[in-house]
Amino acid sequence: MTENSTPDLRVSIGGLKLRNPVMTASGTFGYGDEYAEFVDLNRLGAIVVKGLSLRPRQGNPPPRIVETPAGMLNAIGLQNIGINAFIKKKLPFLRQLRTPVIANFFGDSIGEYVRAAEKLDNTDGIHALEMNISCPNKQAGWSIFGTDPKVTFKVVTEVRQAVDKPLIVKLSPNVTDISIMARAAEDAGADAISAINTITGMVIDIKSRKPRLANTTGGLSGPAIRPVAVRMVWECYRAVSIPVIGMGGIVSAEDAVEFMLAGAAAVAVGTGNFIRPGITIDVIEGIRSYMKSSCIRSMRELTGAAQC
Amino acid sequence: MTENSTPDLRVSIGGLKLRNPVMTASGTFGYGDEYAEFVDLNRLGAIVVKGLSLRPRQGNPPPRIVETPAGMLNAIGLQNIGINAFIKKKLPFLRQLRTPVIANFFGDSIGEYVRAAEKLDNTDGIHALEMNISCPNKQAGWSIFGTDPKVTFKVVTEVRQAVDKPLIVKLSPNVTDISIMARAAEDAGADAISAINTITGMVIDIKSRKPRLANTTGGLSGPAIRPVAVRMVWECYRAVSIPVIGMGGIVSAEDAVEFMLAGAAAVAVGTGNFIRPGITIDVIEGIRSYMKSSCIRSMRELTGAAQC
Amino acid sequence: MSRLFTATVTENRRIIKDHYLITLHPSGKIKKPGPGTFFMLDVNTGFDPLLKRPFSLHRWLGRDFQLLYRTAGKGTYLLSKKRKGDTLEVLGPLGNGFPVRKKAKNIMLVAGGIGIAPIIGLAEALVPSKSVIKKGGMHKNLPVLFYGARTKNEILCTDDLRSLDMEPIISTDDGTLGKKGNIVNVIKRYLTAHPSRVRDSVFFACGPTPMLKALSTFAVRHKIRGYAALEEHMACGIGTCLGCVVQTSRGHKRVCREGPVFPIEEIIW
Amino acid sequence: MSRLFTATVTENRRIIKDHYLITLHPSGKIKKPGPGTFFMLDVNTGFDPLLKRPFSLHRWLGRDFQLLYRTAGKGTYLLSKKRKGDTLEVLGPLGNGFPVRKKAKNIMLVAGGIGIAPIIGLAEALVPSKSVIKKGGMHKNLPVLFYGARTKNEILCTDDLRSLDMEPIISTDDGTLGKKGNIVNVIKRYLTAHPSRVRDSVFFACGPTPMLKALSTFAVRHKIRGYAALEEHMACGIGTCLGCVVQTSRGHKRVCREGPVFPIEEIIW
Ligand SMILES: Cc1cc2nc3c(=O)[nH]c(=O)nc-3n(C[C@H](O)[C@H](O)[C@H](O)COP(=O)(O)OP(=O)(O)OC[C@H]3O[C@@H](n4cnc5c(N)ncnc54)[C@H](O)[C@@H]3O)c2cc1C
Ligand SMILES: Cc1cc2nc3c(=O)[nH]c(=O)nc-3n(C[C@H](O)[C@H](O)[C@H](O)COP(=O)(O)OP(=O)(O)OC[C@H]3O[C@@H](n4cnc5c(N)ncnc54)[C@H](O)[C@@H]3O)c2cc1C
Ligand SMILES: Cc1cc2nc3c(=O)[nH]c(=O)nc-3n(C[C@H](O)[C@H](O)[C@H](O)COP(=O)(O)O)c2cc1C
Ligand SMILES: Cc1cc2nc3c(=O)[nH]c(=O)nc-3n(C[C@H](O)[C@H](O)[C@H](O)COP(=O)(O)O)c2cc1C
Ligand code: FES
Ligand code: FES
Repeated sequence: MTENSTPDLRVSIGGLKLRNPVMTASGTFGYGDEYAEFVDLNRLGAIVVKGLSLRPRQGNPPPRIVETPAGMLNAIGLQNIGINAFIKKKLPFLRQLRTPVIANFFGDSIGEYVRAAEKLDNTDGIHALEMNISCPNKQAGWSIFGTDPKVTFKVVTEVRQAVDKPLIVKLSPNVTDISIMARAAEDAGADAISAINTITGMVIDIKSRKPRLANTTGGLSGPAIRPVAVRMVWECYRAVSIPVIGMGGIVSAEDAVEFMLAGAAAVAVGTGNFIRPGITIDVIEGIRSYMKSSCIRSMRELTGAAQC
Repeated sequence: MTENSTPDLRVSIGGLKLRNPVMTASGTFGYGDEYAEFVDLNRLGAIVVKGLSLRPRQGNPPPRIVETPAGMLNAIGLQNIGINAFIKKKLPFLRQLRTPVIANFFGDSIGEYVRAAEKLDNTDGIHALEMNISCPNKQAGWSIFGTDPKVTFKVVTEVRQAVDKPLIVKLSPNVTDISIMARAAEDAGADAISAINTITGMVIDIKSRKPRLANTTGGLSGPAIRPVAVRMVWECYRAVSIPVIGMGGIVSAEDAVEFMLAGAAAVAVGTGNFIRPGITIDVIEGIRSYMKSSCIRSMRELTGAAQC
Repeated sequence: MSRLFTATVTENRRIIKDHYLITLHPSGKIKKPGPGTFFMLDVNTGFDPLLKRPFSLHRWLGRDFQLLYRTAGKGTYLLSKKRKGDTLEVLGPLGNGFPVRKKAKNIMLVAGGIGIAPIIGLAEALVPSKSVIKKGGMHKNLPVLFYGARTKNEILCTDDLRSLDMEPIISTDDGTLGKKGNIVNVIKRYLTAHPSRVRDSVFFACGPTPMLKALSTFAVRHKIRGYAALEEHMACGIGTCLGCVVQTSRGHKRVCREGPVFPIEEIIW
Repeated sequence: MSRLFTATVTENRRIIKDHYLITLHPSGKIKKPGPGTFFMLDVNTGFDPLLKRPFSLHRWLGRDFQLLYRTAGKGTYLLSKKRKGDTLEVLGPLGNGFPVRKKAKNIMLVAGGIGIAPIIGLAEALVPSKSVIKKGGMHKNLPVLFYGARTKNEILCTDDLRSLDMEPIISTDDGTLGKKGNIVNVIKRYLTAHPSRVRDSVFFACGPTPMLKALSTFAVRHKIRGYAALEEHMACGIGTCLGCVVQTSRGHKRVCREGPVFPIEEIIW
């Protein structure tokens, strides 16, 4: 190919066709509307909305965020307006876009996961579901849906049986071996894997001698975690044959390409949106230039192309 | 107490008495001699030397380090001169100091761990042993001594039976639940826990499309990992009754105090030594001032004092 | 008129120890910021610090604008090192500022410490220009400013206040200027002495949390309306991260979006 | 004379695009640095970038010293923003430099790109001062400098070379100055033309890895002694992290401690 021909950025994630591989990470882009002023939403690969639950949730008390070196901890506590309000108040705006909408969701029990998924599956204008399994599992006390592969397999199987839309399972990095979790999700019928969610961390204020977050611990995101995220995406890529959506500290096109070389079929930008609202578009354009100058025609040639 | 009385910084780790709670993290301070020019070694709480093995090891090919946002990855590959050369060439220098020397060590098999530990246990001038269990376990293929609590229990038990000196077990952070690992080490007879070792990460060069490290992956250290390390120290502190030595991204006295509030009885400075060779002394003096101005008389009042 | 723009530093002056006044020149026309709204500034080169830093509008100069800030940590330290000609990425104006109604009677402005920053801009918006005053009459409606600081040397913006013809009622923690002690106690005494002022009055306040809390308790008890500018750690500044919420009687509200200025009686301290 | 000291920037001048010359004034007396040794500079405020950055001694001015650097990424960008009066934490001099023996015959200096930085300091140490030359005789022993660059505009330090009375043999990748192409090929041709030079000669080289590798292959084949200054990513700079090793015929050697200058025949490329 000549340097001038246009690379093809399209990707397909479990049958869902995306214009380009750049999504927004759940919880960092609201419901899209607040960013309309800064980003041409129609140019995004997909919009992943803030995690939704059956009922609205107040989330954790403040303080909810604290900055750390090259990162931040958040303990929002999954505050959200609930699926019904989302469908009524937020989805109409998103439906006007030509960009696919991916609904991130969670539950406190397997039953809640299934009911939330069914509701989203039956709603027009939602193109795929992303299941956040990094949530405390009420039924099993303090453990988490996303840290025991047997529990992961079970909850994903049940959701899979209940829904028709593409199902993405978003993995927690707080595990010994993420490839086992990725395989559990694949075996249970997931169409794709998202990796990674935040890494659990904690900051203590030495003056007040209290944790900086009202919730004591929070999730670490941002450039600080990027090397860990790239490693985990690489491990998932080698473990499963479904597509992996890579995220964790992406703040430039170079970072996005790094994830793709590690095995990501698509990427999501999270904390980067806070650093600069227009960042997603720069990432898309930067990937295009990289492909052009490296004579890479399609995303398929890029994904997993690292020589490790 | 009045603001003027001098706080008591002494701590005891498994019977080993330290002048103050600030150690050097293994692998970041060589065998102490290179730092003598920058640090009054007699003022340190303890010197933990670079990880030792029975036989000398060449380590990994270069490149071995790469910088990441607020952190660095290393894949030194445990290069070391071997226990015999250490005893002959490096220990005589260290013996002249009044600061206790802690020998960090590792092996490729349980047998090697035991033999290395015995040798160090029988050597004068070594005051405690720190067992690095974040090493690939040759006997069990790709798994690691430090990620399966049963394996951890077994290797620590065997080493414990072989040695008399205080035995510190250094935990890997690459696990789902570090408190289980800490308990396994305690149950096996460890006198103290060190937490944390580096978090596995990876960086890919998008130009060459190769990993930046010859070894593909490496260990992430530095301020980037501090919130994760503080959280894990806190988890260990609540799980065991032996002392926890906290480390991971300490670059100031404030950071050290944060670890202590989370539960660390002592701390180690690692990557911080690279940023500024004299940093350990500043950390010691800063802890002293903090205790003074907060009217804290002894380390016991500080360890675990966070109100979570 | 995008709310994400580049601005050039035209001045960054140390006023007193740890306090700076920065003047920024946006590269294009920006949305006119109201008193109490804020901007987020990108102060770093690497990713430590990571996030933009929020600062209230101090004064709007028609196209340029000024911020008044106190160095608190890494971010403000880096900002204080910016020199004339340096450029910054800026997001703003953001949030809902003070509800400025020029006709309101008995306006009481309350500033604590660096909280004076937005109060000056608010005063300028509220105070009729000198020419109007000269033509007579409106002088009576001049707002009263209560201003508390730690010590005399930290009383800022006295020239600005003078040019507004405002005589602030001052208190300092150490008594080196004005009354000694807490500004809220000064307000209480003032209103006891001027009971007529209580009716139809409204507070506009910015300052440290304990001050705002004390003021709010007092105002609620005496049924005085009031608005307070709150601070909370922020990541996005535009309402998406849900990081900056405060507890209010109407649930969690985002300081960056529903605030930073809230009706004083809604805030749950 | 601690090797960890604070230095004040007395000048930081852009020479050509992306290339700067910085002059540093240490707060106290420092150890005299030899040609080929290096310093590590703390360029940041936060922890990104995290590590100090290594730069070879360019010129030693008796108490102050100069570094010549090319902006490559974040760290050198931040360094290029330092202005007169700014202070930096510095570690150094570090490592083993070029083995300077004034009596050595047939010294061939080889510089590629920014590799000229330490070569200038080395040349100054090797070249007898003009007064000595005037008194006669030693002129013949003047080292020969081979200097390769990408293009004419990137040929640096021509004034310094002139004041040393050195006429470098230059090549540029694009042929805009000197011979076109690779400097190692120029050296090969030169030595074919001056066979007498081969005996008793020694190379001192600094430049990109491919250049050093080609030079080393050539030198080993013709049994010419030589020394090359290597680069590797560094964390500590003082030999403790084992991060900067290179493979040599005597095992892994640390660039910061056994190097950065190594006998050319020991390096395994
Ligand atoms: C809407 C709003 C308007 C503001 N207006 C002004 C102003 O006009 N002038 C001014 O000097 N300051 C103002 N602040 C506070 C200012 O944003 C912080 O002082 C600054 O972000 C501290 O950054 P730093 O990196 O220097 O300190 P850090 O090292 O981040 O922290 C130093 C201290 O400041 C606190 N802090 C950090 N970020 C914030 C924050 N977002 N809000 C409150 N406290 C914080 C930290 O908890 C810590 O105690 C405002 C804050 C908000 C939310
Ligand atoms: C002993 C020694 C002496 C040196 N002397 C000079 C000198 O006199 N003048 C000069 O301009 N440069 C010199 N360098 C190279 C200089 O250290 C790097 O260019 C600089 O550290 C890059 O930092 P950065 O943050 O700007 O780039 P980064 O963003 O860190 O990286 C940009 C590019 O530079 C490479 N790089 C980063 N660090 C190093 C390193 N330690 N060594 C080699 N490449 C690196 C990266 O791989 C990347 O390709 C020397 C390096 C060493 C090891
Ligand atoms: C403020 C905040 C809120 C988040 N909320 C959610 C959420 O609701 N659901 C979810 O699956 N992930 C959530 N995440 C995780 C991100 O989607 C992403 O996986 C993570 O932050 C790593 O990417 P980053 O480093 O680019 O931010 C949240 C992250 C942040 C910072
Ligand atoms: C270059 C380097 C070498 C290390 N070598 C060892 C080692 O030999 N044995 C060990 O137990 N830990 C080793 N570590 C881990 C550190 O001791 C420490 O646990 C980790 O770096 C976290 O602390 P820090 O963030 O302060 O560096 C090494 C770390 C670095 C950066
Ligand atoms: S700062 Fe993100 S919602 Fe307010
Ligand atoms: S840089 Fe640490 S050993 Fe050389």
